[in-house]
Amino acid sequence: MLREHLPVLVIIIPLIAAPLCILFRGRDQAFGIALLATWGSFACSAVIAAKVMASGTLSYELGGWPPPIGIELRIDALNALILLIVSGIGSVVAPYARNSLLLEYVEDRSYMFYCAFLLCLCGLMGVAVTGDAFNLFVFLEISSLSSYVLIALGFDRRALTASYQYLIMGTIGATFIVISIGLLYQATGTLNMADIAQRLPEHGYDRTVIAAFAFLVIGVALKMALFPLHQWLPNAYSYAPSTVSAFLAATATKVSVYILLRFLFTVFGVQFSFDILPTAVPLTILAILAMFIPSIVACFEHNVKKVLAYSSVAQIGYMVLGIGFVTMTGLTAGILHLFNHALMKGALFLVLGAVFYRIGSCNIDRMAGLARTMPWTMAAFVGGGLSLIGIPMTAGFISKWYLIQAAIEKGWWHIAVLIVASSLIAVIYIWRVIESAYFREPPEDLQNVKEAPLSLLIPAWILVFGNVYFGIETSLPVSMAELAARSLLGAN
Amino acid sequence: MMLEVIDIIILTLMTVTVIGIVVMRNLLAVVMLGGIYSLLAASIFVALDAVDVAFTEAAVGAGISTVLFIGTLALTTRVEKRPKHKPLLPLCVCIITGAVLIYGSLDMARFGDPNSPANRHVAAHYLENTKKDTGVPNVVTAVLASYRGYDTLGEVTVIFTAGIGVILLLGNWRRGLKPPAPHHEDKA
Amino acid sequence: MHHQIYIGLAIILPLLGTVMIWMSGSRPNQREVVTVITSGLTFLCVLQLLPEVLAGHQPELHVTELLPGLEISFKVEPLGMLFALIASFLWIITSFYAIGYMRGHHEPNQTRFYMCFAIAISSALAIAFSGNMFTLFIAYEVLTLSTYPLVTHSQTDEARRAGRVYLGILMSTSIGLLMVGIIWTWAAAGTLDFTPGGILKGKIDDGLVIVLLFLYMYGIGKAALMPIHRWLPAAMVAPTPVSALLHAVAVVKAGVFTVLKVIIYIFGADFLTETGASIWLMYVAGATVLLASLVALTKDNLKARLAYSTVSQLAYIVLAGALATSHSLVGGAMHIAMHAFGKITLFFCAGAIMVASHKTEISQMRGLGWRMPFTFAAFLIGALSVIGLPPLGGSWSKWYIALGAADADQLVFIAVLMISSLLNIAYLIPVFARGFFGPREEEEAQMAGSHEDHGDHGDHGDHAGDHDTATHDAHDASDAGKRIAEAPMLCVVPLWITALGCVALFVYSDWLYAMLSPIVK
Amino acid sequence: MREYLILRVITKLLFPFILLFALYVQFHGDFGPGGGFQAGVIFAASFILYSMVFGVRSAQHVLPVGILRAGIAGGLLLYALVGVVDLLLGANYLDYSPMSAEAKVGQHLGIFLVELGVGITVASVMMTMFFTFATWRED
Amino acid sequence: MVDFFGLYNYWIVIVLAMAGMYIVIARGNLIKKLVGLNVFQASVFVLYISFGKVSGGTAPILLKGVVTYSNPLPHVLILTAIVVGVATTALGLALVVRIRREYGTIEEDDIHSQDGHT
Repeated sequence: MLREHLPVLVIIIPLIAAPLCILFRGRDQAFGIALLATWGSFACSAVIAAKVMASGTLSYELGGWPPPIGIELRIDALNALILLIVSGIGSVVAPYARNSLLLEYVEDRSYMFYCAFLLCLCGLMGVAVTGDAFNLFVFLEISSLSSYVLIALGFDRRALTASYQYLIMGTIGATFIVISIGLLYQATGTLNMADIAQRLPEHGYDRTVIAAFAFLVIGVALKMALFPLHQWLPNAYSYAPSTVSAFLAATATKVSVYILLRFLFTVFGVQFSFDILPTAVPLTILAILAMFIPSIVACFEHNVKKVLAYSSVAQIGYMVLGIGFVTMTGLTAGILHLFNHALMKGALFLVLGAVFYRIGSCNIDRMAGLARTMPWTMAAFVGGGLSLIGIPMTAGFISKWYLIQAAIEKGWWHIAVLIVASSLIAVIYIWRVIESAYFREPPEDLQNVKEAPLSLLIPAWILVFGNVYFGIETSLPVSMAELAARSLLGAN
Repeated sequence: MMLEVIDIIILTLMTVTVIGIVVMRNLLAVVMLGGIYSLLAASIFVALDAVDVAFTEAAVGAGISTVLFIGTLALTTRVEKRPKHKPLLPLCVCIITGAVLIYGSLDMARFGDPNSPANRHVAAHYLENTKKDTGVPNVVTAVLASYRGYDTLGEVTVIFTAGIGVILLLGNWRRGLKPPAPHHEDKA
Repeated sequence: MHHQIYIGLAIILPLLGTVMIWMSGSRPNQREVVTVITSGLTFLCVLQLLPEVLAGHQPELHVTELLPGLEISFKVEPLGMLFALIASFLWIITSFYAIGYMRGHHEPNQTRFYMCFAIAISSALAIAFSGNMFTLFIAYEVLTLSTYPLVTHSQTDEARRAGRVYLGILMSTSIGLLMVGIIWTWAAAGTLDFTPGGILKGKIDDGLVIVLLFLYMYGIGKAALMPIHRWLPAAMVAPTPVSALLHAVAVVKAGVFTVLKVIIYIFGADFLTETGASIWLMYVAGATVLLASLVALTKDNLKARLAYSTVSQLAYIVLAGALATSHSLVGGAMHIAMHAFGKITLFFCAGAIMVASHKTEISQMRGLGWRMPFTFAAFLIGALSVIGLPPLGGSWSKWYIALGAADADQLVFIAVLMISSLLNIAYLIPVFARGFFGPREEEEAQMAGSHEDHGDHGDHGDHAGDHDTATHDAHDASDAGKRIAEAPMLCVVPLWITALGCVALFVYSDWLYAMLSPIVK
Repeated sequence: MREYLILRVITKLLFPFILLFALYVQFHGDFGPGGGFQAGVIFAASFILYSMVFGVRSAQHVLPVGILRAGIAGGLLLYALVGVVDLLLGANYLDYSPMSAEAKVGQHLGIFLVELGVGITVASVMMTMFFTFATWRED
Repeated sequence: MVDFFGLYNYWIVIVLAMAGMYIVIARGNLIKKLVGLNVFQASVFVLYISFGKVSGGTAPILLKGVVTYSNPLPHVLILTAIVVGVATTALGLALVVRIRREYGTIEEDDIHSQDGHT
């Protein structure tokens, strides 16, 4: 009986769980509620994904009002994949949070942390399922506000400034998106994305629509930290509590990329976005800059969390590059990387959380010789790192493979070369850490550090295992990504 | 024409207020001007038949947020330092953005045009059917709570998030809390 | 069918060994027993496959398919069989040698050493048996990663720097060039399977063949084609068993092996010769042969000299591939075996000398031969084989490569072979010569000490096969620095086995030829 | 605060009326302008005024933190649960029609309930925010 | 003239919005940034509402005998947007208070210079 309500259930489970956390204070109840909620919504999204793969797009009319009168939830392969990523990472991170230092830091208010975490999850998934432009903005704001809070919980005072900067840039981005939606509404008289897509051609692509397009792209670029607009990201991710960095790095930017995809391809339509407007060229250029400049910066960073944060900016570049190809393979590559990058970054940040838990720092020199004292932790790091580099048999390799193939199909040799070149930079910054951890002597005060507790290791290893598994058994993400890419391209 | 006149007067006042905000460096005055700006916006909303919005903007923009601002001022400082560097880049950014918006506005339906797409498609449906669908005469309420109730649920969640956030960031926080020391032994 | 099991086992066993070595890390004896047993079993598994291959079958094993047309599968064909045989056989020898060496040298982190060693062998076997380019690529990368810790073994700054060079060159070439080449091939041909006659014929226009060939040849950094050979000398900071097995046999041979596989099964020899895309490669290879030999002449450090000699010997095989005639290909394949035995002997000797006398520079080895006669004798055999003089294996492979050059009427390369052989003599024989005929002032200095004592001590060390005393003595030698005895038995015996191997290969070369000939049919 | 006598008196006088007005806005929202959100803000405003004049402590005497937190959570919960009830009644989420025999009445009821939820949450959040800012002291 | 006016209205609002945005990105004082943010958003709201104005229309509260109403949808959207706006402001202010506590200042330059040393 509830089966047909799954699309909304996946949202309201965390949404109801969040206030419950507040009602039953107390660390353990909150933990239990959060755990149930995240796992529940993960289960829902798994079922949803199965249904979508089996029987095409799901549509759900909220309040029983048919779109465009009411708000519609619309889930196709792409949404389903995003749902899986967000809820999956969420359900790995939620148990991790319990034992990380974070909860001791917020002490008696740990139930509020779980509440904020659930809200963030709910917001991200809400963005992923909605078919209504303005509703997308609302849920985007839920996720953003909660992530400002979560980031500000970092131990370092710089977490506060980072969060503030994120708040400012994020709000500007959101407001840009609102402006764009307003212009679209003014042009088409509707807010339902499918409906907009339908009415835009009739209305004609006039200057209003072009302006709307511009504002949307800029706004989303701010939210997803596309290269020149990425300043907020490195600090935010490096000073946030490890749990939070892991969750956000793996999900938040992905959802923004999803918004970009959805609007470029579905709402505005491929024809307008790429034939009428020369969007592909600037996107590709920015993507390539993003692939290199942040990576190079990462090579000189000493705070490993920052290294990873910069690398995240670079990875966004890969996804945008895939989008910029505007081909079946390119989109598949981009969407695949969305999935794979969530796995690898989640794993790496969780590992750093475990490191921080033991040695209270993520500095590359403090981590020297750590492999001897924390073998499992560092082994997990190596696993995630190899995936990030794109070594065969890891998830990272698959997306690189598709990306390069897309470049070759287009005959863009230079791009193919650039892709591999940039992944070589990844070798450098990952290897700095590995070399320091494996082939250097630990600082004398860290001679006898203990291995991280299982409660931190297991989640990290689950994700590492995911990296390997999806590097070998690629059918699930690849098929979903291909389906998504086809529907995106077919949407015009 | 009456509307236009009021409109222009208020808009001019708003412009003056904004200029004041930009140039002034006494934060208390700035905050007050911010409140006044909201009030003016509210009055424009009235002029544009958006009574509910006006109501809210007045209560929130001029009321609550001003109070919060003042509370913050009481906890921090009241004077802004003189900006050092010449803000050329921001200026360019804003001018470009504004230019794009104005460019976009060129093809907009003219102000108040009853036949603009915005005022027809969905909106018309609301105006026609609210009565028989919900029996609520205030269409805004009907749309807010029923047609787009899900949005409002999100809105409440946003407020909820903000509340939790403020408590989490400020509420009975032990002062001078230092980050916990790294753990050298397992605890459960 | 049951041969698939052996393929799987051959690759899995070393990994299992790795785990067991890790578990018995604290107990050296158990650890080394495990190593030896694993190597033995692995060799047996490989041996099980031999009759099949000789009978002309090619057992296959399909593991999984990552993407359509992109699967992990293994297929045993003569070339791979040969490589697998060599690698797994020499692993046994090397494990014994390694035990003697590592103990005699009191190396740290021995557990990590043996673990990585086993992983490296497993990946080398995976390379040998790989059924398509993709599988090979994976194993290739694993090999690189697993040998990196061996290079940086000592964890000194120098070792770390060498490690960076090693990893930097191998990784960047493989990801930056080889992977692009592979993806290109895949995009063009739709498959990556190793198929006789190649898969690219007609799939790609002749102009681009050169580019693709370039991607492959310089992508396979392990083939140490100049100018990307720097990693090999750098890798010499590793303990000698590593240099011996990995950087004279497994790793570098994996490189040239891949080169041959690519030329034979991806491009197809005829396709290359038709398009003439490999002309440039011949010249690069020829140049490498000569240049590397010349550099070797200038090196005083024995291992460095051997490393450069390896570079030049590898270039032989690349040259053979580039010539792409039936003779040259078989010759190249044979040279993998011949050079493997010859060079590993030389490295063993170098290691033995280092253990016994802590001497690394050739100039210090004057008269050392009198103290370590067995080692030096074996050195001579290995040297002659590498130079390519009958009755030693090396002569055959060079002969066939020369024939190949003649078939392709690229006579200039016959000259190249001649000159390089002379150069080989010039840089290998002096080592031996110093050992016996050089003036012996060092030794006189020692004679001033206790001669007869030292003499019968040497005897004792030689006859009693008990390696504990031997290492013990070697150790003393290092402490006192004046009494130099023959290296521990565990070092001497293996190097003699390989030396005799060189002779055996000369005698049974026809059998080798018969086994390899199918690859060019 | 002793000296501002007039202020105190006026506040005392105004306070109930503001509250009343808030309730009016809350429950009359479907007919005239206003609704849960505005009502909540006004309600909060009345208490803010009160605590400005008589001090936060006394205000918190009336509304202790616990109640406010409950309100924050409760309002949202009420809203969300209305939707769940609809689910259980076999309709789509937030489709109020089946909440009563006649669809129209159901809608009306649903709107009333969710507006109430909005009002509660908004009021409690606004007050909590103010109290938090007001009670936070630097040291 | 009327036609020009049809856009003039939008334009002033746009200029106001940009002024707000200018304050946000150009000024270093954290509180002033937030005020700017409010101005920016409020102006955008005005823009939205003007989309929904129907000349001769009245507030969208159904009454007997009234035929033209202004468009209710933008009003609803803006109601939501206002709430989001105040929520953001409140969080921002809370952050400012904490920052002031940790750094003793709310000027961006000073904060950067402090972190430069730490």
